[in-house]
Amino acid sequence: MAFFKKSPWLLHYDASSCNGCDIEVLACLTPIYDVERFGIVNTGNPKHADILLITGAVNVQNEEIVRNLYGQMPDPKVVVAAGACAMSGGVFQDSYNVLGGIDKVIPVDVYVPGCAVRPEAIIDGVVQSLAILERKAAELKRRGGSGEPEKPS
Amino acid sequence: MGQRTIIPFGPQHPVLPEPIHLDLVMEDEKVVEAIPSIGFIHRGLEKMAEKKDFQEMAYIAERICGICSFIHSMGYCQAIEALLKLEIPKRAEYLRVIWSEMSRIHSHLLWLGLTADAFGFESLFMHSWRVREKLLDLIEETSGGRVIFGVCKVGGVRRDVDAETLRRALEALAALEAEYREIAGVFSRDASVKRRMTGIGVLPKEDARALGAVGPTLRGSGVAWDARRLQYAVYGELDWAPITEEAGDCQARCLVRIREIFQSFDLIRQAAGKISDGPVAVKVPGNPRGEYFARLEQPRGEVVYYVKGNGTKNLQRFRVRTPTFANLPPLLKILQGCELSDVPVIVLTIDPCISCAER
Amino acid sequence: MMIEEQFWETLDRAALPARVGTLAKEGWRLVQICGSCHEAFEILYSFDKDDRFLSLRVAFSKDDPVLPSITESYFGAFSYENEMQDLFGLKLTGLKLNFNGNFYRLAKKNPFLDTPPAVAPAPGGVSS
Amino acid sequence: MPHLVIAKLLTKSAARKPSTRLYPAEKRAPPKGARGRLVMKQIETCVFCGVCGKKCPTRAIAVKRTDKTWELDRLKCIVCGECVEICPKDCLAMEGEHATAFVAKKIETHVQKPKPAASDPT
Repeated sequence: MAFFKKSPWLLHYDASSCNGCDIEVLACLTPIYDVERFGIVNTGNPKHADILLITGAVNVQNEEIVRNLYGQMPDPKVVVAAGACAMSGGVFQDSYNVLGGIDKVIPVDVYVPGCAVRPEAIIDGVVQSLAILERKAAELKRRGGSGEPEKPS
Repeated sequence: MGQRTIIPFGPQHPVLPEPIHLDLVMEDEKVVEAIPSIGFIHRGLEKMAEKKDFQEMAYIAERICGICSFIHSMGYCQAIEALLKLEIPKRAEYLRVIWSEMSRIHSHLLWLGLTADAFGFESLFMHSWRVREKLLDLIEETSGGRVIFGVCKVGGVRRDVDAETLRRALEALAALEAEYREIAGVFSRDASVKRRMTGIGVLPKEDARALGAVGPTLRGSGVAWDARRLQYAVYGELDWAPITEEAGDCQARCLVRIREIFQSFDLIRQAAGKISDGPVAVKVPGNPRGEYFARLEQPRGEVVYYVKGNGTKNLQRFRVRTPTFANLPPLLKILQGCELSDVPVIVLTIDPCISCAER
Repeated sequence: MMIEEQFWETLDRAALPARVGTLAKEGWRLVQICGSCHEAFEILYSFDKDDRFLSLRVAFSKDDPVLPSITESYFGAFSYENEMQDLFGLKLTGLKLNFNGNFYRLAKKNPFLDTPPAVAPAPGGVSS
Repeated sequence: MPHLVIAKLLTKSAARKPSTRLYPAEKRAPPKGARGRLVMKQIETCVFCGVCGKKCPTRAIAVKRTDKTWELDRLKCIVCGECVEICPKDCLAMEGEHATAFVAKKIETHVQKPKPAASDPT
């Protein structure tokens, strides 16, 4: 496994998930899986975060918050959608109150399948997102970006 | 009288694994009133019963919540089985009890960890979750899933556990219990834990009853109500009694859960000793007709499933009253008069499960 | 398999607060409130005392979606009643903690009001 | 001493080797019967009855009889295993290994090759 140039910080948000994926995300932080050995830190502040890990199918009330969190994160940033609900709405896709998938609200870079996702799968997803993060960082550098959040047009 | 300020708490907050929003009306450091606003996880799954096949609904019922997943599907299936007057095999009933007790241990261990995290005892958090992972391995070995078991269906269970696996699981559980005993000792005896929980967030017995508290929140206030007393599945054949504590504070609610984990270990052993051979599922005859309230005991308290069928494959109405929904009014009562710095611990001691509450 | 014996009572909505008040005095615990709406509104109130499970059934027409609140006797009922207000468009009178239809913010107003297979919402709907 | 209750636990765990599973480096074999991912085991025997698609709670499976294709939308699959149980020809299987993360959305398509018509002597 390649070394990362940076220690990516991660922000987890539960957007109308059933908790199954959320406790697996938490399990990643605890001794058995321990993502901190990759330098990954779970932060509560979107302005500190590089990776946004979202679970759940997003409902109307959560939509704005997801947008807010995404908007507050500095560039480069990566979005990981974990679990069937976050990818497509899962079992709740037919429900009246569910938008069905994070990519209906913000652009998603990595999809992690499973219901509920296994911690191993989350680690896989985060590792994949790191490559994307580095590519985005290089792209940003080339364009001479400052890492400031993009202004909404 | 000091000046009043409103502090918004949540939905995205480091101490909250799930989004809930509370408006805390403060007078200096004291909380005068707490007003919840929920709906962040409302998925409207009760309505889905009108569109989905009643057998398929078991999967959706299981995903009401990922922590108490198994008992949700079990409760839904029991409600439908009562409408169909379906007698399910004894072995399936025993397996359901074993799995639901496993899920109770896993949920309580999860809670112990989160609470330790809320009062800043990081190493205790890590130890609780380390032990919990071993239980999850057992759950995966017996049911095939880590948190979403996916084994319960209308008419029984979807897979059998062979004698060898069951024997190994019991051995592993015994080892687990020894490890858990050490952690439980820290929670019940450590001075810093006591300081954060004793006398904090007191819910008197009368209030607990009047506000409709359920589960450890109710039993921590000295009321011996446990829905397992209704003797659903095979709880009538096992030897156990509801666990209560008198104090009604955070410590009492914590102790109830600590002792319930030991009780669950014992119940699994009893059930595994009494289990008999046989089939694990029966064929489902026809469609449900009539109405019924099924009541079960979740890790968080009593859960009520109301099903109403009209003889078609879709239910007319499916309603779940989850324990957290019933525990919200008591929570608001406990929060009144507490200090702002105690809010996270108090919120956690009712073991809020927001995705349950909002469905 | 144990099938629990459950008791039912049907009553008029005007008689509800008084009956619930008596139950509260007798020490019954409020278990749940369940609304449903098909041809008419049907609200079920369930109580529990000494392992006895009692449900009150209150039914009334869809044209008159008004219901007296029971928060006077059981304060804990506010969450159920606010939920019904949002999901069914009911109007609760005398509700002690009233979110005025903002308990849930939903994609669709009063989603439980229309019954399948009727897909189209009733013209006019229910005003907030 | 109530302050040192955790001391025993900490000394023990300091003496023990770390309980961390070094995931990408060391992979744990999933237990027998674990539900990790749904795979099409043998498309050759599939009769395209479509029962799997009908039973799927999330409609993740699409079966096209005319094109002889079987499609799985992994974005929707909730790995319940209902389709594996129902399949009359035992074409589907549930593997213990979890499905890995992916970057681009795609639908997994399996096409049955047309059978050689003349070569069958029976």
